[in-house]
Amino acid sequence: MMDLLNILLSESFWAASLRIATPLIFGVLGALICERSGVLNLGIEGIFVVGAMCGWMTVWLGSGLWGGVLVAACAGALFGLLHAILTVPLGLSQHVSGLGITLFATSVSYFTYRTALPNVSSPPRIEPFQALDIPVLSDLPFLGPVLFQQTALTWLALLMVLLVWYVLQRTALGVAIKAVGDNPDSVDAQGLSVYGLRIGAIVAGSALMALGGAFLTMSAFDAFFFGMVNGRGWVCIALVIFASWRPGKALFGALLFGAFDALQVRLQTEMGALVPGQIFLMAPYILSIIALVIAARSADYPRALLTPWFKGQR
Amino acid sequence: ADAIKVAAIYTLPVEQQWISRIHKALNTAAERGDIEYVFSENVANTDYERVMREYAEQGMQLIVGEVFGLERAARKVASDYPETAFLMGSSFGPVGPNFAVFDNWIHEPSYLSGMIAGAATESNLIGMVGGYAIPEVNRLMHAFMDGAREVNPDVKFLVNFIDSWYDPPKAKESAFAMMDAGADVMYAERFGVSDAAVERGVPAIGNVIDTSGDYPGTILASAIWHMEATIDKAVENVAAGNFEAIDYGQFSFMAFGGGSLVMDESLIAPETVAAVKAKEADILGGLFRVNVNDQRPVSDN
Amino acid sequence: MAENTVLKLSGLSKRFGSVVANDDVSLTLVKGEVLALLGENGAGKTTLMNMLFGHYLPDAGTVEVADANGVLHALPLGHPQAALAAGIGMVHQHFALAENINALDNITLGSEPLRSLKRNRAAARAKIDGIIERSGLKAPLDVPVGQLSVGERQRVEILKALYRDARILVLDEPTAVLTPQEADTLFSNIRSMITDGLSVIFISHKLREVLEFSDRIAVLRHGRKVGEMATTDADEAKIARMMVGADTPKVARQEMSPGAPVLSLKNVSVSGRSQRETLDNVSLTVNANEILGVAGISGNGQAGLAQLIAGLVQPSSGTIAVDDEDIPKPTPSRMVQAGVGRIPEDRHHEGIVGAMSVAENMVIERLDDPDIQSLGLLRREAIADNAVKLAQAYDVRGPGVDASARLLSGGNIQKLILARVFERAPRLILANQPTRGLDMGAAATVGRRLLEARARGAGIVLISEDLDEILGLADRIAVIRDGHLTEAPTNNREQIGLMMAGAAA
Amino acid sequence: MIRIEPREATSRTFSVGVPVLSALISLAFAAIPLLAAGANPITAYGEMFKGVFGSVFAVTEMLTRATPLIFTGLAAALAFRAKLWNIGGEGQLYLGAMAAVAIGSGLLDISGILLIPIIIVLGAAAGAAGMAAPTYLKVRFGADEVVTTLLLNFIILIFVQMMLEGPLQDPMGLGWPQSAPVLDQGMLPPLMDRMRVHSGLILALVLAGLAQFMLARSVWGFKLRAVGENAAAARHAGINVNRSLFGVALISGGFAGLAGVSEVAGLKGYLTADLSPGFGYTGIVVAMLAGLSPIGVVIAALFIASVFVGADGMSRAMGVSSFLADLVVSVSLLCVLVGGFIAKYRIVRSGKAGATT
Ligand SMILES: Nc1ncnc2c1ncn2[C@@H]1O[C@H](COP(=O)(O)OP(=O)(O)OP(=O)(O)O)[C@@H](O)[C@H]1O
Ligand SMILES: Nc1ncnc2c1ncn2[C@@H]1O[C@H](COP(=O)(O)OP(=O)(O)OP(=O)(O)O)[C@@H](O)[C@H]1O
Ligand SMILES: [Mg+2]
Ligand SMILES: [Mg+2]
Repeated sequence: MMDLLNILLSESFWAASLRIATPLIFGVLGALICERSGVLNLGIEGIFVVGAMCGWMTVWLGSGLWGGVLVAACAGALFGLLHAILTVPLGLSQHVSGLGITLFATSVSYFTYRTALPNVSSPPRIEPFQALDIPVLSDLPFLGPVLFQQTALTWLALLMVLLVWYVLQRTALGVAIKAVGDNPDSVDAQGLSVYGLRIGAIVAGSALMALGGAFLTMSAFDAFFFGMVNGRGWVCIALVIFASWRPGKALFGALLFGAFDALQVRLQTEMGALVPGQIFLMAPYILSIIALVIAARSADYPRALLTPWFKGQR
Repeated sequence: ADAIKVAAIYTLPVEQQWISRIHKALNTAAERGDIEYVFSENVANTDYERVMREYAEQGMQLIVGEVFGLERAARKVASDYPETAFLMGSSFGPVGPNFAVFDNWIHEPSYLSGMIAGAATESNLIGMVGGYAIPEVNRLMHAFMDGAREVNPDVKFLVNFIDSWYDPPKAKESAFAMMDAGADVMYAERFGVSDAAVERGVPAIGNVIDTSGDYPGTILASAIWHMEATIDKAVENVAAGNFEAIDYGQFSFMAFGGGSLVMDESLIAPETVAAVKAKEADILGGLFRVNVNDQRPVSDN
Repeated sequence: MAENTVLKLSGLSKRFGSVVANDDVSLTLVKGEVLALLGENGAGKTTLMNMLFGHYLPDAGTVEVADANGVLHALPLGHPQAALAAGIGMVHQHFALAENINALDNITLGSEPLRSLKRNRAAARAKIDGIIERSGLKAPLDVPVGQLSVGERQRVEILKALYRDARILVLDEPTAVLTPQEADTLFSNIRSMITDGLSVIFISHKLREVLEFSDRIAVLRHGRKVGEMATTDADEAKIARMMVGADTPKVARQEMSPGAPVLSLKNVSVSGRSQRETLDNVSLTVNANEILGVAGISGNGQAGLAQLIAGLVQPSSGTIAVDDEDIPKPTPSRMVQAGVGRIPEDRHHEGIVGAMSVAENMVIERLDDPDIQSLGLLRREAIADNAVKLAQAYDVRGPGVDASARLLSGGNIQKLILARVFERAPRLILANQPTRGLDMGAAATVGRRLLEARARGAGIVLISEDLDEILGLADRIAVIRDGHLTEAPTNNREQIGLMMAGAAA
Repeated sequence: MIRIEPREATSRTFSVGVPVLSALISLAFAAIPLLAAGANPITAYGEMFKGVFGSVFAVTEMLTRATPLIFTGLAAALAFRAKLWNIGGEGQLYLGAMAAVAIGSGLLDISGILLIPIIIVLGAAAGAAGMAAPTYLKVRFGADEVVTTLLLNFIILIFVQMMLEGPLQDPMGLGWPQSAPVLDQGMLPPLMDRMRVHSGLILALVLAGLAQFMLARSVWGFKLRAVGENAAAARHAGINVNRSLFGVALISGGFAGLAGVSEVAGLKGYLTADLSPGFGYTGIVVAMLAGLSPIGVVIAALFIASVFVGADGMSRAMGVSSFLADLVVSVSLLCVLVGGFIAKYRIVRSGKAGATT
């Protein structure tokens, strides 16, 4: 018990939680924007891969780190656009399109990577983002050391939470996105474009998802590996429901999951001899389900989620 | 003689450390002109048998791969194609006439690298992050731990498996957690661990591949696997028409050049280097046998 | 006259597949007038307005709108944005509101540039407050619209249009879900706005309000305009004849003496999630050969009462008995077993499974019946025969009994439900807003069927916000308010209205 | 201005022609990566065809790969019909597989006539239990089943690893995390000598036919459709919505469990943690492509399996990266999706009559 307390009170634990949470923050925000507009984006897992590959590859080809981030976002946006075209004006199954995008994005990334680097034995590395020392903030007690260990991308993720919250809560665009996800007719009747809003939301959301992937290869690690996304995208799909489609709760959910994961590693290390290590690996997922059962009792679905809308039809 | 047609089938991408060693040896043989080499990577377990048959049908003379988890099916395929030579990574034995096996038997250099780690730790706590607790991994970890205990009876280990071959960020987090808990030497079974070690300025021990170039000043030593000895031997036998279903495992032993220890002597105490070299000589001379233990290793406490 | 024309529709046509919804319709609207657009269900009224507003793109025809100087300009078609800019505001038959945002946001939606990083909510609120002041249309601005009553939503819809400075206001069945009082207020508000230069087109099936409030009447039948007249020249019979092309029979009601009780509620309370679903210590008896009308302003517990009788909720206290049999734990199937027939309020949402066939919807309440199934397998011939028989007997018209029920018009959906309910000769019938949105002909059919059931010996609970309907059909009237039920002492329209509003009887 | 309109009636040639055409178009797209990798597309397509239909072996391999997809496709299709979003086919597959090896590898040493049905029933039961739990959480606590089933996939996979390193580990497996093999008499009989295709395929086809029949003709199917299309109306009509949901949850999970049974007891013989290359997820795609019709699931599964097996073989024959196979599958999937749209709707250019400005 003492050990647990020590872990929970240690700065490095919270630093690790935030680090683990960062790609999830990007991903869950991205999924949140898509779903708020009424479209489920199961392409997320593949878009993570694309972001990871493109961001890394760009830097490896000689661009700066932010250039890589930009390319990753654009690549994510591109796959988002494909999903948007299929699901919004064409109104095709969001499930199939999404899973198809995941398969497509993943295989394109892998195929491109392998075709570009046919004979690597050890994946080439780049110089990743370094921890960012922000003067005043890093002097804060406890919080300082937690934040001080984070890279620019984690700061970007936190900034995005604020930005997405602000847009949804305080701007006309945000109101329109929320409205189109609840009742597209309300938006159409006010002269706004349902298609435009939804396509825009999916493209922007997918760009954010890709940043989650880029974090993995440009900050959490410095090379691209097959399979390294390892289900993180799917976790975001779960977290967005846990978060009831709210950015603040999304941050909380991602941090909670990150903390479960960071705790899992530490407990497995210490107690692995007593119980099978897998018990700990399962813990973040089980705890997430429990959290959902307790918290999201009245998950408040965007009412138009999964329902395509065609102009001039009812 | 004509180049031998060789196909390899891997269940993971060729960057995976274990596979990368086979891939490298085959590429080297291909560059020498001994073989024509093709491969399929990331072949799902379900598809493995079909791919084996496809290659056999294509007239491949030697098929290399790994059949952990498909032992039976692979042997069935081999018996259907008696003209084709199969050389497969396997935990089990060979079967006549054409199914030979190998494995990464580099527990010897692992033991030696353990001695270096045991001498290097001041906190007497060594962190080990693994992918899956399979015999191929467990055995090297145990050899490493035995080596460390030999030079430092007080040493303790933290062990963690991430249940993934390919999640460097996760491996990195595990390593951070161990260093938070006091580990001051890391055993880098997976990509990501050495990176964490570099960030914390903690030394690390490499495994299977030599990454000292990537992490100068961090990697004290690595136990390296060389598949060349195995592959060259098999290719030679196929070319000579006398490929046999034997266990090629021994070609991974140090004595055959299949395993070796590289160390960065600038980072290691001279007396440790001397002790390691003496032990190495004992191993090569047959005076010392490293114990083989395939059980899942667990943290001490 | 020409100078005063604010809107001119010329030759508008629209087809949906094989359905000709509008055929060469031309119409003008004069500044400051109230034009009533009439027609049976499916006559094409909504379609015409949707073309005007840009929801639908016409196959042929033009729309011209006058600018502030009275000069007519052609309106780009198919763009609600253009219609809004030209000063057209539309209140949709099916509300076009997002329920997860508040009224203020719904009203201002689309009026601010999406690119801007800040909103001026204070200015918007001030403008809306001004409109509310002038028009008298009050609605809570800061609560998610999902929590508003239909009446409030209706007002938000109108506020939306006025906020955009509409000079032409289209109201598609604005009173279908309003109480008579609410409707009266709405029309007097509209009257006052007309003096400010507004012109109005409104669609309604309620001839009383058409005659009372409109200046001119235009009638559509089967997509074509069949007539226009000044309201002063019109009367009910004339309009009806023009709409249907024939006279409609009046519903005749005979006096009957009530029989034994078929439904008794004793001190029943229902704890609902909202006021509209809550009942507080209600006692009531309905007898055979009797129609009990339940009047009240929407949201006062009608939903709770209906759910209780339908078996969808359980009473938190009190007892419910049908034909003197206590029903301790009501469920929908137990109520059906006990002989209760239910006509739900929301026929699309609760009445039918739109994606399933008409025939299937006709047997959905009797799946355990051995006529319908044997050994768990459906008897398809029996189901088909049943459907053909009922469709004929109840005049359910549409693409056929094998087609999806979704494809039926609202009136025909209601007939389908009536067929399903009456076919089982229920002891008790719950009819919740049974004629809402239906045209005169369809509404008359419903009334006639209810009276037939009463004559046959059924007891009927008729919940309606349409006081005319209740006064026309009910033997006894109870008023529901705040979850309480009070018997109305007289059939006096004014007094019941006062009770509904909460004044002492 | 461009508008999308439903087609009045779809002619037969059209409804067959369009999917075929879109499959062909997807091949044209696939030429891009082929050219990028320096391979001749025409030769490649020849190889691809050979890879699926070129020999009895090729065809049986395609059928072998389609078998689990039929099961997982049915699992998704039935649950989705009731709007129960079972994303957990992958996990339920492993539950079924675990049950099969737990019972079949020696616990019961009885004759095959008894053992095979027991394995099938208990494997299905295990999968069913894996779907019953999330359904309970949904009905009782309102916990969204998309989340719970998705997360359960991860949990179950880790649990499988734990079992394979623990109680289910083959004592003869030299420490490798794999289960003991299913007894010979417990294996689903193969359909052809020397080929992998096994009687699991027959089971899948029979169950698909049965599901189709029950959905259309039984009271159970009626209720299921009603609940899925409009739960409020179904409830109002007296259908016990929760019971229907549980019923279909059990059947859906059961089908997914059977996918695991069929892979273990039909094909592999024992369980490893990499048994399924995502059959559970692909099943969702199969189901949706099939328009949630059980017979359609069979066709869609055969289609996906053909493309994969063909493209995989082709990548080897052409010497391009084997990641090409997944790429070709995903491209054809998206093309067929769009093709299905074109068969149902038409895109109309309109507005000349009305547009004035
Ligand atoms: N989006 C659509 N798709 C197909 N058909 C439509 C569509 N909209 C309207 N229709 C058809 O147009 C006809 C006219 O419908 P409309 O809604 O305009 O009638 P209405 O006069 O408003 O009836 P009500 O009084 O019931 O509101 C209907 O019979 C319907 O068949
Ligand atoms: N989406 C649609 N697609 C095809 N046909 C439709 C569609 N919606 C309605 N219809 C057709 O429209 C006709 C009438 O529908 P509509 O909803 O306009 O009826 P309504 O009488 O206006 O109902 P309500 O009174 O409830 O508004 C039906 O016969 C049906 O064939
Ligand atoms: Mg209508
Ligand atoms: Mg209408």
